[in-house]
Amino acid sequence: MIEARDLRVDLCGIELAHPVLNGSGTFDAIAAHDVFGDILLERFPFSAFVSKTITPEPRPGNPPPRLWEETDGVINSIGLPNKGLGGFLEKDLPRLAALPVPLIVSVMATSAEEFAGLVQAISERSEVAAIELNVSCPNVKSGLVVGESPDECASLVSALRVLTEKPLIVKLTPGADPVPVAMAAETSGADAFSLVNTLKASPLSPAGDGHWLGAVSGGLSGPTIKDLALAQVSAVADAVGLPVIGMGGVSSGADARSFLEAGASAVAVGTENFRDPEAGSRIARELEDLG
Amino acid sequence: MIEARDLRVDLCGIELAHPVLNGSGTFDAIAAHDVFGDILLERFPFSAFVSKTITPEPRPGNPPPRLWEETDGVINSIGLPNKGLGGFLEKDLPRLAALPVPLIVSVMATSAEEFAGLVQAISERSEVAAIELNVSCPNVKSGLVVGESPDECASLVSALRVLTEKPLIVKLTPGADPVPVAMAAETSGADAFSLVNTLKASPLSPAGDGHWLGAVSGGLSGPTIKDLALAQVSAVADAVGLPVIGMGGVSSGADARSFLEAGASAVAVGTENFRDPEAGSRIARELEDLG
Amino acid sequence: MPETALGDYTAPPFGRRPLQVVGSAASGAYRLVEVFDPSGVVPMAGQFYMLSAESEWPGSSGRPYLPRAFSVASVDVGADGVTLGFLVHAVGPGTQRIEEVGGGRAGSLLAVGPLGRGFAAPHEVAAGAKGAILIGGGIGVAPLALLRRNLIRLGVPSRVLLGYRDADNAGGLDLFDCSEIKLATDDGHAGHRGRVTDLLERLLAGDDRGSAVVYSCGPPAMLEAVRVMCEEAGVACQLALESPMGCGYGACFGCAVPLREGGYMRLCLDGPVVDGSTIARADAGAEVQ
Amino acid sequence: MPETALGDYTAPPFGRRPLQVVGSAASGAYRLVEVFDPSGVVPMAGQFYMLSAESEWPGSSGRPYLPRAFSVASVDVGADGVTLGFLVHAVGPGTQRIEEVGGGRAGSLLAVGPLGRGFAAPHEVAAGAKGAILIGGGIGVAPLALLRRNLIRLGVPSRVLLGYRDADNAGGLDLFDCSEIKLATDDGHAGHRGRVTDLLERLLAGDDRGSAVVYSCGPPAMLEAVRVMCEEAGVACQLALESPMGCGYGACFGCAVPLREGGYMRLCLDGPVVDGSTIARADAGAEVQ
Ligand SMILES: Cc1cc2nc3c(=O)[nH]c(=O)nc-3n(C[C@H](O)[C@H](O)[C@H](O)COP(=O)(O)OP(=O)(O)OC[C@H]3O[C@@H](n4cnc5c(N)ncnc54)[C@H](O)[C@@H]3O)c2cc1C
Ligand SMILES: Cc1cc2nc3c(=O)[nH]c(=O)nc-3n(C[C@H](O)[C@H](O)[C@H](O)COP(=O)(O)OP(=O)(O)OC[C@H]3O[C@@H](n4cnc5c(N)ncnc54)[C@H](O)[C@@H]3O)c2cc1C
Ligand SMILES: Cc1cc2nc3c(=O)[nH]c(=O)nc-3n(C[C@H](O)[C@H](O)[C@H](O)COP(=O)(O)O)c2cc1C
Ligand SMILES: Cc1cc2nc3c(=O)[nH]c(=O)nc-3n(C[C@H](O)[C@H](O)[C@H](O)COP(=O)(O)O)c2cc1C
Ligand code: FES
Ligand code: FES
Repeated sequence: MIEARDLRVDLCGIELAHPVLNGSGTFDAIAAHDVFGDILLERFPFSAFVSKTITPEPRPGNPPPRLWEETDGVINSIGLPNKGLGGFLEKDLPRLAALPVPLIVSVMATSAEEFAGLVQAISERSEVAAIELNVSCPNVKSGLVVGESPDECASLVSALRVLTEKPLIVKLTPGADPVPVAMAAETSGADAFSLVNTLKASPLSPAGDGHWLGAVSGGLSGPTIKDLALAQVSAVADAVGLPVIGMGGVSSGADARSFLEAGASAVAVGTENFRDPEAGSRIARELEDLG
Repeated sequence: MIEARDLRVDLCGIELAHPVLNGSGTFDAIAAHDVFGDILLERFPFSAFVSKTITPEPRPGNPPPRLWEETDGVINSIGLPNKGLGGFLEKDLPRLAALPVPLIVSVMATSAEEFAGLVQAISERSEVAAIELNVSCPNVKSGLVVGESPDECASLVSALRVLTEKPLIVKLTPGADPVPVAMAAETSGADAFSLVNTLKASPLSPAGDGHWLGAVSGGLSGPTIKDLALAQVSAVADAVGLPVIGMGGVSSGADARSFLEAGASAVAVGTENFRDPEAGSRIARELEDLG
Repeated sequence: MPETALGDYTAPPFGRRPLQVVGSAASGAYRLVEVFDPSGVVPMAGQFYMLSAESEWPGSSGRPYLPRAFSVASVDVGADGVTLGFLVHAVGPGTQRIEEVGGGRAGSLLAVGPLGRGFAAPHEVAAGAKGAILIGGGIGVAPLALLRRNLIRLGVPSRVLLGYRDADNAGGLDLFDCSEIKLATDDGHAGHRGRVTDLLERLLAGDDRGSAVVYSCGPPAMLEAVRVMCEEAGVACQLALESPMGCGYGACFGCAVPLREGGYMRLCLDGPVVDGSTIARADAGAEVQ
Repeated sequence: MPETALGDYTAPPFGRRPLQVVGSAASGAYRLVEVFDPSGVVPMAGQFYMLSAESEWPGSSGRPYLPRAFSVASVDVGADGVTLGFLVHAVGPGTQRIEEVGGGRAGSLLAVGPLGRGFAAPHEVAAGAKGAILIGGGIGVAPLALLRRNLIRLGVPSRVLLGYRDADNAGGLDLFDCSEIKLATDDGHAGHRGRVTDLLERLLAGDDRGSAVVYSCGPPAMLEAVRVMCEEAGVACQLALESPMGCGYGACFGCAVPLREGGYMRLCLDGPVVDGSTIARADAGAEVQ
């Protein structure tokens, strides 16, 4: 963990040692602990840990191949594999609670009722500092893309607001103009926003025999979406009075600074973690060196 | 022009020698004729020519810099410089009518009334084979992004449909899910769709002193958006019964084939024209060679 | 991670570190690239490293962007650290770039590892098993080279069957220092003309059957043939699988391989070496090569 | 495009064509890269080509993606075609890559051109003008080298003033075959210590004033100083401007330069050589270097 006094951030009352978080689903702190050992806890790369998105029931994820490599980015069709709420609370939460940083739990469901079930159960756990609502995952064939509709999003946030005192972070989707959605969610009681999630894309097989990904479509992430993410982060930060966690292609301190300058209060690192397990602390250090 | 018998396409009754058009605003046939001479007409790279978008009044375009180079792409903030309807009809149309291929005129306005004025005036000209409605340009600060709203788009198309018998091609924006917009436009009388237009993005200056583009934000195009465009083209082609002109990063025959396989009837080449003035015919030839 | 008689699990250093290239030599159609790792962590046979080049990564085509997985093929433990050998078959932009760094240009590779689960000793895989049959195809010979050395050190008898398509796709033979290798090539340029699994079939029909464990690495179709043969013969097998890996340490969930019981494993955590009995098929993951 | 006494406008071949690199030599801190163009089209001084490399474009950083504009610095007309010389100052990924292709590696450059509007003869610019003053800064000396040769051939007297920041940013002097060059350097390593515009100021205060046209190419701030000096002195000037060019033939509208009368020109069509009187400022376009 980095002790950089002037990098400290207050995110909805959560004190962060520096502004660099991980993007949901791009770092498995439990697996990394198993692989690298306790040094992971001593040098934990992020100032808060965002869990992979959990759903009410367990999900196996999508059939392989799940990754396509782009110039400067990746298209993934992972498909939210997770143990489901029960498995998460029982098996993962105790281990995540042992991390040296605040824990943010990302949740997603296909109806307001199911969302409510997730938020209620997680809200009871003192180990959890905040809840992120994934209303935008392009990998799962939910009938409803809440994050693309201001009305849907507002009614979801209103319904969940009364269930928890924990900060509710709404993760916006780049597939629609995020500004009206964010404004509606702000009015309904959201505490913060994170963006961008991945962009829907369908790579074809280089052999010319159809789609590459087992799930046909996936989500584009990495440096290739950075300037697009900056445009959206700056538009949302300008439009709302709430903190924004900016992400999309952050792979250096200079990138992180760009997002902060665009109006974000914190940044998240996603795809760059795959290239460098310590990307989070490197980026925080580079940010500090930039002054 | 390429005489490839099996590449012929019928696009809303317009016969095309091959399926490769240009994207609006990415090839100025008049300038190219001035520069390269009559050989341009003999070896015209596209099977139909799509004009740069014209607006009711003349526009100077945005302040420079207007281009930012990405890995495998470009962000432009050109800002639709054009002579306005009057100047277009008087100065450009006679020269475009002399091209050896059908002419498609792209128009954009900030209200249905202005759109109607454009469509009516152009509809009277027999030199014009079809009209493309640019409802999505991310470079111009119009209050209304018609292409992001099914209702807005449907009412615009209905209003214009009664004014012309020429095919109306709706150019969809990638900034929102294009499927509901396309379905609404189909019901209202559109004849074809073209997509994708550029994606909004805001590059920062590498010197760390703010935004790079004179207009702050621009539109991302080129190979970096290809897989994203393929996802949208295939979704729209699946959802509607009308022909689709696919574009976004097409720079080879293999790319063109990908779009055709995704359900497009024709493809358009944009940014690649900047690298190679003959890109259109090269891509058509490569497509032919692919069989 | 369990310890095995073939080596203890040692956690890799956290993060990505530059390792200096100290050697590079052609090995048939492959290249053996050697790096020096001052951390001194000794990998198990079957483990892998995620490698990328320090510069020109991505290369001229815009790819590679992600690091690439490489099995460790040789280990030389010295006083200051270990020398690790990787056998590289240049099949695409990533492997080409790694080969280039090795091939003359002084430089470093960025590495994360050792990662994943390695091979276990025969008696750990099947009670009573005393010998090993190693069967490799193509670049799949890499982890078997290290396994072979470790088995020799432990005094475990092993037979080695290696198969190649043709001379343009053969290499790594020099890593096996004993002459007891049986070769098979599709084009017949060396050894038996035909599949390396023909050789395995003969062995499994013979005496070794009851007392040996089969260890295999190679193309998916070969691994699947090996898995089925072993299952039918009632012989335990350990297969080193491939799957396109984005991170190598469990972060991306990209390396999914279907489990026999349903669902998927992350191959970078639960593999690359798996017991044949745990998977539905050995050719169901996405092909990497 | 008008014909001028300095050369006729000849349309470039349509499309992008590979031109073989036939020479490459350091020229101070720059490099003169020569290609052979069998089309035989002879460019005018001030015209440019859009160049890219046949391979490794984009380079390792992911850029360049678009071709880059280069003024033609020398022309050698032969029986089978013309040899074109480009003076390259490696300032970023595109210029570096072009320099590399020239620098030893045999290969070709992909070229579109000649493009744009070149310099006109003094009497075409201002009635009665008989002489020329060429003032260049940095890599801006490139088009002036060819202009100088053409003027000599036509018997038009000219004076040459060249300015450089320092030795690391100086080159191309060998392209001027006469000793009548006046130099200025910011660091004083050669010639006058100071701005090259100091030298122009002296000249304009002298006799040449009435009968000369000023031709200039260089960094925006220098061009703007030249423009203002000429305007104040009532001397006509032609300035070769820069602007980031995406295509070079009017397709992208990226190369906008503000006009004095309002609005923008496309520099690739209406320039790069413009009359000083047509623009509001010479440093208002986007800086390329
Ligand atoms: C555990 C493990 C150990 C390994 N050990 C070794 C070893 O010791 N030596 C060795 O040489 N190799 C080894 N490999 C294989 C090696 O990692 C792959 O060959 C390598 O990843 C290929 O990368 P590339 O860039 O060279 O080729 P790629 O371009 O990745 O091509 C490989 C295949 O990927 C597919 N592909 C094409 N385009 C794309 C794209 N855009 N995105 C995704 N996939 C695409 C194609 O089907 C192609 O055939 C190992 C792999 C694993 C998982
Ligand atoms: C008509 C004309 C003639 C020219 N003649 C010559 C000549 O004869 N010889 C010569 O050496 N040069 C010449 N130039 C200049 C040359 O074209 C530029 O120096 C070249 O385009 C720079 O490309 P680069 O890739 O090397 O550098 P770039 O990376 O393009 O850097 C150049 C500048 O562009 C900016 N930049 C940085 N990142 C980006 C980005 N992502 N996108 C866009 N801009 C960015 C920066 O401000 C940087 O300083 C000419 C230019 C013009 C317009
Ligand atoms: C492999 C992968 C898995 C992801 N899984 C999730 C997820 O479970 N929930 C979520 O909200 N976002 C998920 N994302 C999106 C990231 O959190 C992040 O929003 C996005 O990748 C953009 O950031 P980046 O460009 O830094 O990767 C995932 C991204 C990737 C690449
Ligand atoms: C410089 C530039 C100018 C453009 N101008 C227009 C325009 O005037 N009207 C329009 O509908 N699209 C315009 N576009 C979008 C293209 O027509 C096309 O939809 C987009 O660039 C995607 O294709 P590509 O990746 O092949 O460039 C422009 C694109 C570029 C790069
Ligand atoms: S390679 Fe990333 S989870 Fe296995
Ligand atoms: S450089 Fe493209 S229009 Fe001038």
